[in-house]
Amino acid sequence: MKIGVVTFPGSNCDYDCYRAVKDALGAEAVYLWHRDHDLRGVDAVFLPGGFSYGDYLRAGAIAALSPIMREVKAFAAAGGPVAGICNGFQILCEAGLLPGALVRNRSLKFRSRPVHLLVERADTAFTSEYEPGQVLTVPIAHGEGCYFADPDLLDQLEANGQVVFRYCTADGLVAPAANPNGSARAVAGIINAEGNVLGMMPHPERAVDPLLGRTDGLGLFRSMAAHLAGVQGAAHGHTEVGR
Amino acid sequence: MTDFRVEVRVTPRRGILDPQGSAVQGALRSLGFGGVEEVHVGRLIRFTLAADSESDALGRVDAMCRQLLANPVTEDYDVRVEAPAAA
Amino acid sequence: MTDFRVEVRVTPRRGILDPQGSAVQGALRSLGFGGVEEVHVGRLIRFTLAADSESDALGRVDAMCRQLLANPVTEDYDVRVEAPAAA
Amino acid sequence: MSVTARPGDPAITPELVAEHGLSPEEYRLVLGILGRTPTFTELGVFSAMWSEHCGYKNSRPLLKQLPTKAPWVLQGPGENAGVIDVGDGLAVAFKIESHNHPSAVEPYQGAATGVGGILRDVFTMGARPIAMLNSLRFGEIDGDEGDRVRYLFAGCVKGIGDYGNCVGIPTVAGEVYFDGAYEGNPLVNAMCVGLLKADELIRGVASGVGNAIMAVGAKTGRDGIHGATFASAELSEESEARRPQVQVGDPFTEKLLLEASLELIRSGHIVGIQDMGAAGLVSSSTEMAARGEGGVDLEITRVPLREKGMTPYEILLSETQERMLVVAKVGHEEDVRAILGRWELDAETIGRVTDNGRYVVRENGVVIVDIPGEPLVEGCPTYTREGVESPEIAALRAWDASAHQPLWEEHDPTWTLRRLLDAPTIASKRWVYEQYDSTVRTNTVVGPGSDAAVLRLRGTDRAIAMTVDCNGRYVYLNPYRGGQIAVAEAARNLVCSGALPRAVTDNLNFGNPLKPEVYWQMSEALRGIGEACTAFETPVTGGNVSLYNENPRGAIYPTPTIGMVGIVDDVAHVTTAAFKQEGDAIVLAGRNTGELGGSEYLKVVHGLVTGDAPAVDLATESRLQRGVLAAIRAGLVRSAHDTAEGGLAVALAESAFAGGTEPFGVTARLGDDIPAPALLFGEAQGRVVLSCGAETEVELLRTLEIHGVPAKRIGTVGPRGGSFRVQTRDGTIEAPAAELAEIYETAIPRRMDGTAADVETSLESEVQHGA
Ligand SMILES: Nc1ncnc2c1ncn2[C@@H]1O[C@H](COP(=O)(O)OP(=O)(O)O)[C@@H](O)[C@H]1O
Ligand SMILES: [Mg+2]
Repeated sequence: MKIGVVTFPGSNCDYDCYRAVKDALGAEAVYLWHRDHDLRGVDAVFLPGGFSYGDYLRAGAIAALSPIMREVKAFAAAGGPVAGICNGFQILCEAGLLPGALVRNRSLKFRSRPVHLLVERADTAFTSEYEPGQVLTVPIAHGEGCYFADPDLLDQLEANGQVVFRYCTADGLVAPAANPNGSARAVAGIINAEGNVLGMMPHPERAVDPLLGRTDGLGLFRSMAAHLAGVQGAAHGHTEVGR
Repeated sequence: MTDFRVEVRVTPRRGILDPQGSAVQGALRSLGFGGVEEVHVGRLIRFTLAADSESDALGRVDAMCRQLLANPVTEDYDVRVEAPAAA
Repeated sequence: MTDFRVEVRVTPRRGILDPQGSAVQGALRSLGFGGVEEVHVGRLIRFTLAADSESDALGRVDAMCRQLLANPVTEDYDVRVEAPAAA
Repeated sequence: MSVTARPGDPAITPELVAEHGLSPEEYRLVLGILGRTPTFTELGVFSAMWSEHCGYKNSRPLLKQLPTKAPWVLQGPGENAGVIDVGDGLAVAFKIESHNHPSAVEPYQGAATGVGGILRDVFTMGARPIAMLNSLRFGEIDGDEGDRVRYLFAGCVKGIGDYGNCVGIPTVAGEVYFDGAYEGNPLVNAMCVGLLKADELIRGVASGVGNAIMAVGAKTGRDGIHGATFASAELSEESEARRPQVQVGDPFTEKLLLEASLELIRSGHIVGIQDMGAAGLVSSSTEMAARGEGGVDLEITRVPLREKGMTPYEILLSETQERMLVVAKVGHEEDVRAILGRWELDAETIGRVTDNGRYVVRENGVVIVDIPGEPLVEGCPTYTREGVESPEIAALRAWDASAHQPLWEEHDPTWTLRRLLDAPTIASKRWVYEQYDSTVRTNTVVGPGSDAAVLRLRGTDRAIAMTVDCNGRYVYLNPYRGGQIAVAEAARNLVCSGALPRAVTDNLNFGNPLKPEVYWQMSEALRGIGEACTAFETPVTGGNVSLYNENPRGAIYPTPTIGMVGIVDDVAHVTTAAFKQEGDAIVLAGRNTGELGGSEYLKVVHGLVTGDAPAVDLATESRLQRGVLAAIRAGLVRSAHDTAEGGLAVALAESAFAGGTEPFGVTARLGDDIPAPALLFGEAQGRVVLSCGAETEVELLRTLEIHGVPAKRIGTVGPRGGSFRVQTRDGTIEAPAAELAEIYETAIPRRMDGTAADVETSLESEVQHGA
């Protein structure tokens, strides 16, 4: 299993993602360079957090146009798992791989703190290791994390079960006071209709080590590993049958 | 080829919450400026563009807006192109 | 009292570093848009203002710019005030 | 070489010399060094290099009082940053730097570029920055100048945050004080800590004849021209008029520079690298030349420019940010360009290293500057002045705490505690540090909100702890004691986190040194700092001097900020200030006194800045620190928090509040025969509030006793959401902990959120920074 982490100019959580994959998951991790034209045979792609191109103009807008994103789009279209965290989520929205947009926090301030997340979907490639309704504690650190979509789109996302994480209180209550950035319907993370592209503002890769006080992010990495193992196992089994 | 002066005005789409606009309105009020309503804060992008004609320039700037300068999910834009005073 | 439509355009002061402008210029170039120079990114503030006259409106908006809407250290601004079509 | 004056350059007149901040005697030295009249460009070069900022004219002799050596110090003062060995082949580079004057003029950009500068100082040592800290001082939020204070405060915090967040370095600790003494002259000190392999240390030298000197990063514009001399003169109406000098930061380019620099340093293609900081190209190129004992020969027209028509004078003195000077080995220039190109950066060869020891600048081949390098860098005259204590301040020390009359309301000390928890200097700084990404790079074991920040050293069992501290009011009332206290408090904060203090970087913020009272404050404070650093075995590895911090109303409090780094031997020893468990015993290590001088209590409740600073005894303090650290290492301690502003009552409250969403209750009884105000709110030094499991109480007390530390159990941690109750002989504090925590948490947001200053800040940063 090989997982790629894209480095755009200005990415700064690429290292954290890389370490999480390597240390916490024990899987092979490789960096992918924004100018590259191939994904080096990876089984899944992370678009990490940071300030790609300084977040100038709009967060993620310029990175969405870089050469590697053409490959990421093709990979996603073929069903490959892609996870965008923080700036990565912004890039996915700007690139049209996920619906909606991330705009400036309602408070107009950058916000860095641990938040609680309600797991709305525990049956995706990214969340199978969680329980539905589980409450996670994961840090956020962003200035433009307010999720926006028009009401029709939001209804559609909810109807399709595309809302994966919502901001909530410690007891799992979705309440305005627990929403750190004013996101519509407290959306913290969504998935595409096909179920292989995830975007989320909080940073699971910062919650994988007990020494740093939190491990709730581990489930996301383990879910992906389980998913990939399943896919590969299935593929492997298939060839065996064919033999 | 002429160097046109281009101005792109990007504003929050009508009906979208504009927390910055409300914050500015509140701040203006607290500074004693009354009678201010419907405040919206947007982005202004200015540049010069070498183009054959005004319509050539307009067409290209519109493409720029669609591809990069504005996000259709949240923003509206309008474009002004001006030929140099004495070309 | 009339409701004037006000538009304030704030841009980085001439000569001052405008990293956002350079980033946009670079991105436009990489999208294949040539002939783009001197890109600057600023902000646009629109609102309505109840005022007695255009000059009253202009005077108050200028004060707003100095106190809140623009930073005189790093930015220039200009103001447009428009009376409603049929007042 | 013959030097040609450029056509159009102004003639050198005594007035012009004076405008460049050179005294007639200094100018005579210049004439002696050159053997002729300088050109205009040369005058600019001398002026920058002999400014206070670069030349340390008034502080160098005083700095000799500071200890700088220890076996673990790999690099002491004189380089871009100090470096200490932290074991396992790892080293830590760290330094603090002020950006006070730029921040006074334009808080957002001033603070942001301060962060950028100190980051470059650290990564040009070959160290990867792993943490940022900041120390801030503003006027009174609630005062007459409140609007301006809020604007400065909001802007500085946002500038620091936006810059560090974008580069991706966690901001993990800091301090903020509000006091009228800083009105009009805020202090913005930023500290950076970086990690490197001990054998990869690189220095800012230009050596090897023929090696290429390359300008890297942003193109040069007219930013901050003469910033170095600007930073060395008092703020006045006139400097308001010089506003266009503001530098704008570009953290995105900084991030690229950081990555490219570290790659370059490891590549072996370069021999030296240096930030173009204050006084830009001049100081970076001359300092590199002086360290390498060679010379440099620059062609000014090769410097990439952002603006048209810049003169050599402007190019040499420009302070455009995010630029560096790299010395590439002969024949390796293309390799250097390739690495930089990968990070979207340009590099231009602008000169060569020579062996004639001269600083030469040409314009299209014509020599316009030719100065012997050594006297230019080292020859700045230094001054030892006569210091005299201000009699008014001396008189304040005579104030007698035992004659102090509490207000009528103080019969209920709960009232007093509420006032103190609501004081912005004491209140929670969450509003500040939640604007800082404190967890990026995933090393932050303890972030903001405890006594010191702790970062793990990946691949080892150890960690490093860091803090910045200085109570300027103490230094004002008694500079010698105040200097000692700043060091003692920093060390105590590290110890409370489980670390052994190791080394110091200091930022000396003072007024105009030509005033005898200010000079006296400097020399006394440095004497105190030097003695304390010796006592705690924390040598000074570098720092920064910021003088002329005055406004028309007078000098700031003398504020020698101490940045300190320590080592946690085993991450299992990491300890925080927060109480952990209901039923734990609360133990006070150290002794209560009747002191009240210089306290936040006197200022907030009585509007008084008076009395002597609290007494410190370095031997007692060392014993306390050794005892507490021993107890922590023995696993006897669940929380540790030093008492500081607001005294014991505030320390207990902070430990109760720090543990998460719902604060712990507290039941404590203080039997000392000391009046309630001093006992609860006095700021006696050398005290630490500890908590431990009931079963380890006896052993904890014994361990402290063995180390000669007076200690006693004073109370018990109550249930979450319980009552906060501290009883003394003449009055009891009693209130729901949640109610007190609410006051503490909302004090700053209530004064800031939605104010015009806050909104203005959010608007400005939008244009310049994306978001
Ligand atoms: N400007 C700041 N930046 C980051 N953290 C800060 C800042 N100011 C205060 N803090 C954090 O808030 C906490 C309380 O600060 P302070 O009251 O100065 O603590 P102490 O008295 O223990 O030094 C500390 O953890 C400190 O690091
Ligand atoms: Mg402190």
